[in-house]
Amino acid sequence: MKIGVYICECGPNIAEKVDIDEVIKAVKPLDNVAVVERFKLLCSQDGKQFLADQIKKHELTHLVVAACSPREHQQTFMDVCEQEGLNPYLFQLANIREQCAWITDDKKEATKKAIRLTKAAVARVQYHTPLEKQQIESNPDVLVIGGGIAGIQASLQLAGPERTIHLVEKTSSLGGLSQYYEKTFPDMKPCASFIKGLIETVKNNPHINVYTNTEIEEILGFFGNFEITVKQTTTPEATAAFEVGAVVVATGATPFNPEHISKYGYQKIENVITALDFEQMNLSGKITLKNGKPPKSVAIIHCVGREEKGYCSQICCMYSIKFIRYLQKKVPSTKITNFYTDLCIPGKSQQHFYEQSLGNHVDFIRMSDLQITKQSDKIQITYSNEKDASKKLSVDMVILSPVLEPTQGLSSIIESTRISQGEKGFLTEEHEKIAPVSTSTEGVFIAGCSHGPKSIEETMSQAEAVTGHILTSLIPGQKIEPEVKVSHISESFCIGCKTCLNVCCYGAITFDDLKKVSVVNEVICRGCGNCVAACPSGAITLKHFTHNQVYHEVKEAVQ
Amino acid sequence: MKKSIRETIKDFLMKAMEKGVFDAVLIPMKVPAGDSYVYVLIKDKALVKDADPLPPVMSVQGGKAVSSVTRLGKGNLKIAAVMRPCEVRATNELEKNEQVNPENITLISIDCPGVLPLHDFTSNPEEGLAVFEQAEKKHDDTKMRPVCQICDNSSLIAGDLHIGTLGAAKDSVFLIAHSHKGQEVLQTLQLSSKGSLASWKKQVQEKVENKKKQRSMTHKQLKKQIGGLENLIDTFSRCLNCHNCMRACPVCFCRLCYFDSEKVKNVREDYMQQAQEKGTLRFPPDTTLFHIGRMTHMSVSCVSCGACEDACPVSLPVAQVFSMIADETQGLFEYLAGRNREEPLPMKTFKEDELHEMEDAHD
Amino acid sequence: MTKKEEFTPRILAFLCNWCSYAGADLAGTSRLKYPTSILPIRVMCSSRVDPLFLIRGYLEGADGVLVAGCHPGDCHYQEGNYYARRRFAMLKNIFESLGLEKERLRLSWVSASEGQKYAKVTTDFTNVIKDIGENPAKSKIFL
Amino acid sequence: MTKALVRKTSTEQGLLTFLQDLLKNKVVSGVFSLKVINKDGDIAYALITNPDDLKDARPFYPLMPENAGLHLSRFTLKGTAKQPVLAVVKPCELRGFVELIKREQGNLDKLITISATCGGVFPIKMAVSKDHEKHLSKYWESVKKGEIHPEIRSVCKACENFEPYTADITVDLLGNSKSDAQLCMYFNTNKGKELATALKTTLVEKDSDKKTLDAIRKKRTAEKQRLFADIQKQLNGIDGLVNIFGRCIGCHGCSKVCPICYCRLCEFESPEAEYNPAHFESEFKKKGAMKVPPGTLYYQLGRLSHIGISCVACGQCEDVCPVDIPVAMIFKYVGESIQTMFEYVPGKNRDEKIPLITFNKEEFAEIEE
Repeated sequence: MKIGVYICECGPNIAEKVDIDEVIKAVKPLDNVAVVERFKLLCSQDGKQFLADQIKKHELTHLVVAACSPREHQQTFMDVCEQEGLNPYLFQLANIREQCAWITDDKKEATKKAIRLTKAAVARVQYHTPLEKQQIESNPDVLVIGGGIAGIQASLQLAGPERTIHLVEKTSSLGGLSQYYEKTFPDMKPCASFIKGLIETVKNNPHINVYTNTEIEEILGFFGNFEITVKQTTTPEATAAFEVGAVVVATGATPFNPEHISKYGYQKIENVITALDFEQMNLSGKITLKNGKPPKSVAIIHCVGREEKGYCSQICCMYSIKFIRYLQKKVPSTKITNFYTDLCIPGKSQQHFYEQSLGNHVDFIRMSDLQITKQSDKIQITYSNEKDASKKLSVDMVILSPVLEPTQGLSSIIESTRISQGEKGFLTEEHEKIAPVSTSTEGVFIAGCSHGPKSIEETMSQAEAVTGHILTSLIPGQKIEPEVKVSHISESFCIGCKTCLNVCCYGAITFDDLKKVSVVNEVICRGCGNCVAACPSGAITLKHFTHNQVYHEVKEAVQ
Repeated sequence: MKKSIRETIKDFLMKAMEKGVFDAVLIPMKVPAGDSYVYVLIKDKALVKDADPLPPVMSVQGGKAVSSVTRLGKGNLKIAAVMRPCEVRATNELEKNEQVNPENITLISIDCPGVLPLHDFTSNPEEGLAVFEQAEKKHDDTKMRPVCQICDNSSLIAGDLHIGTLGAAKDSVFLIAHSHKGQEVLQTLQLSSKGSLASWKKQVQEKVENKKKQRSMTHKQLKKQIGGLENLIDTFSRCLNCHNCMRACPVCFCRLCYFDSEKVKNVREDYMQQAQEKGTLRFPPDTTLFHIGRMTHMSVSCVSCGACEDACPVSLPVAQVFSMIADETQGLFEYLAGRNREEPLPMKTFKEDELHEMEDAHD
Repeated sequence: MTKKEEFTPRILAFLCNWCSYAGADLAGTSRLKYPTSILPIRVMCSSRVDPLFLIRGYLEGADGVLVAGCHPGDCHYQEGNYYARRRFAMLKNIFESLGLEKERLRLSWVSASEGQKYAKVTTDFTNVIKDIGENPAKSKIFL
Repeated sequence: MTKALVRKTSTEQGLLTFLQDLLKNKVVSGVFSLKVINKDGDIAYALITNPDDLKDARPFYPLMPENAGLHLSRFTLKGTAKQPVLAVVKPCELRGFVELIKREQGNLDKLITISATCGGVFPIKMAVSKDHEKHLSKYWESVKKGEIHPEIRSVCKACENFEPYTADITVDLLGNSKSDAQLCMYFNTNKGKELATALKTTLVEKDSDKKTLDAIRKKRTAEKQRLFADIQKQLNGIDGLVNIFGRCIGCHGCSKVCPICYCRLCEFESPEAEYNPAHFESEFKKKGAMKVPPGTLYYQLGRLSHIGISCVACGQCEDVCPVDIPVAMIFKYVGESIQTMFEYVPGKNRDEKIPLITFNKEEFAEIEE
């Protein structure tokens, strides 16, 4: 074994804070250390060249660099190793900058610590073993679940001569909710007609297979190689099976049904309708009461179901304001009163849109304890505002603007993909900030309202984010390289207690019922090491973080 | 008075460390609680004072100790291992099985007065010490472990250096080199053996002879007592299957004992069938299998050190039984476990012209 | 007191790669000062920290052991830190029951943006350790 | 009210007859119980299929040669169960088995369990010289009175879980003054009741004597607190540990007999746990010397961290320790403290997850500093 140890001066950064010669003196005598040298800037072109030459010159079997954080230049130095035919995993980086040189003004102390850290790295590297990147064939095709705006957008962007998209829609038609919207807010651009156009392009796209009246039966496998079974709900039932490399869950959301909340009088009182009813009426061209007359006065009730569901859908206010525009256009003289609990008008152009919609026929009332009752041929609204209680207002028409709730019946998808559902029933992203459209299962993404109530604008950008992910990670004809530093279970030591299965949150471990031992699927494993610490038999090793590697680093550090 | 013999031995060791003959010594030492002795590897000369080359018990067999220090490599330190003859022999057997790297180890044995049963000592250390001191003085081993009482190799030299106490003048010992390594040690310390060993040899011979008698007598009785399947099963039926004997045994070096492995575990209905054949099945069924099986695995290497019996929670006469079997199996191949490092393990070699008495007469 | 000054503890810090190690780096890049007694050991997730590492570290003579990971709910690997927390709680309890100074063990959640917190945690942990004094296991032969 | 079988006969005789009837009528094919196994009268576990052999069975004999949980695990682990078997075991053995089942090391298919309120057992080392036999009559007296016999093992004296938790049938033994004139068995589960139905035995409605049992529990608790106080005194920091475990010879016998140590190869016997020469040399830098074989204390602490959470305090480890380290009491003491922290009683409830394979997002906020 011939270990080369190289200490980076990092310009003045390390050189001025650490007595590098002392470090060299301490490391030289260690067993198996063939050479110890300092260099002004190892991450520079010269630096990399220098390392490369050293590896050749001394026929090094292992490399240790004492420099900056592994988060800075680990990859840089691993690449150097690879070029020189030294397995990059026979390398260890000691962080003597961020966590040593920069944390104290006491040069002596910094030097002592630098020595400890470098020795620890040398001790650790001796237990490193070469690891080989494995490559697996991958299928570039994609399954998109949900034919709403998110699903359609993703499908259109992904589909191509080398990538077939399987677009699965539960209902009989594509388009989802937005196909009923005449216009979008805040720009009041045509929506329904636009969606129609999209649906046509989807249908005409030879690389998109559309399955309507179809549900997901099962999703097996892992990123790059999923096996899908779908079931047609039409009679006679038929199932189809195909393979894809990634899955996009765009199952959308549905408006909350106010029927069961008596105070709104929905389905009991004439001319009390929901936002969706109103969109459809508006789309049909005429806004009228049951009796065919245009409404003289309309009340729009915001925040319907917000209390019951416990969240604000952040779009109800906006589409309610859009309704004002519909009304102003189609029944200009009508009096419009908006009842809200909190007004939610986020974003760069929404405020402007709101202000434009105000006018002498438009009122906004912040209300509480609202009650809707029938009053001869009119509808009476009883409410309290900031000042006084039980005020009354009678109108011809009431539009209820309900919150959005997650689509039901996702269990088969959730179970077979092992993605998780938040307490409100929306799908959970892998990480709110750093991975908002990925899920805990690699290769399974979420877009649109399945992830939470969203405007069309946000839905579109999520769909695009997902496409970006897939286009860059699932390239036709290219193999995928799964994580190398994964867990491995020794068949001879495993006693089959399934402890590891219980703690693994990626479903990366399966049980071999014949041999009664656990087995890691190295393609699914993310290499966190949870199972390793959980296994009492010490039957599991996490590659590159084995017991001995960590232990000897520890031992040398506290020496 | 024997106390000072201990001092003599320790002075020798410390001197050797000063001269750099050894960097470290592997030697027994009393534990802080004072209720037992364990092996300690000492680098700091001063600590040798607290060691005891001839402790009253053998809690860990020295062969195991040497193995755990050198199994993974010779290391950079020259180590002197001070042990009893049976421990040196175990070390040699382990070397033959690649469990010991002898390169940097000097094996030093001492005339052995025997040791007390471990359990007796730990349950009452003060008394134990007194008893042992007396026993040493009077050369009376009736209080020692049964297997020590029938040990005919208590002065056998199988290491590099031997310390003879029998027949030595007050406070002095015989230093007997038994290998090139041993001679070098004596030379560098200018202790090249001139004096005659006659008095030592004489006493050793006497001791060995009457031990041999005792040994064969005891074995005869034992054979009566446990001979035959019935008796054998009865003797071992009290066994708790804790396998402490195997774990304490220096020459049972397997990482996972065959009898702890999956191989001995059957499917449920097999156990039922076995039970139904006999009406009753003692559970687990393989206690006797374990002991007989272990004999086939290690009896040719058994050094009759008695560690197994010390470790047995139900005081089965394991060591005595195994010493009896060992004499038989080793006799077959004119082999004595650990006597000689060069001697190949009987099971790793063969002679074309041997054991014909075992085969049917060919005609 | 002077005795206390002389003694520079050796404190192992098991840091998860995604949050706490990044947090520690941030402390450095923001040039925050904290004791050099901290010896970082990088692991991918706090859930990789086998209680045996802590036990061994302690028996090898570490004066203190810090385990730091992502905040609950923020684990890069979903739930790893919840398991880490349970294992840590158990080990700490074992230490307490055995009359070993449980103050030598510490668990802390440090995010990638909490350089400040990291510096603070390490500083006052070091002071705690200085008060307890050296790890007696260092000098024990019969371990 | 529970279903109970009451018969005018000594508990032991009544139970044996019951077992015999079950075997004779092929309700079960085998009975797993303690039994006299040789002419010296040694006691061990046996799988009995011949009704006549039951005369030598000693169902609740106050010795625990091995933890039956281990045996039941080995018996049920492989293959499918065809013939029903009934096992007569002690409460802690049953709890050990349940912990093993949670670790996929056994199952309850066609396995019916009988247990009894337990008066504790003698140290196995006593049985070597048969010393325990002269205490037997006194022992059964104290069991009837629900007292703690002075000669039983300390862990038994300190045991508050003497009432079986998951047994199909519970024999009323401890604190049952009428036990040698009357057999009383409680049928806790359908599995148990089916046996009675098969034998056409009529069951009565009866409740176990909670008051007596609580009184006994109080005594045990008091004794436990005393013993815990003792052990706590000894366990004062590293010096205490060195004093207690210094004489450990590293035979790992404690793990071999432990019903929870179910690993094929113990982590502490694996290659990863071996010490290389460099290790010794670095130890010298610190101490100038070190114990050989090394890592005995590391092993004990490590084993605590592995099985402390599930320790059923059956006392086997202490029984077999060649150097009489109070392992069982230490593991009970530390184990209970962890178990309380997770509100977990090992072996009490089959459906309860082992705390270390699950978590609760809201817990232990205080532990993070």
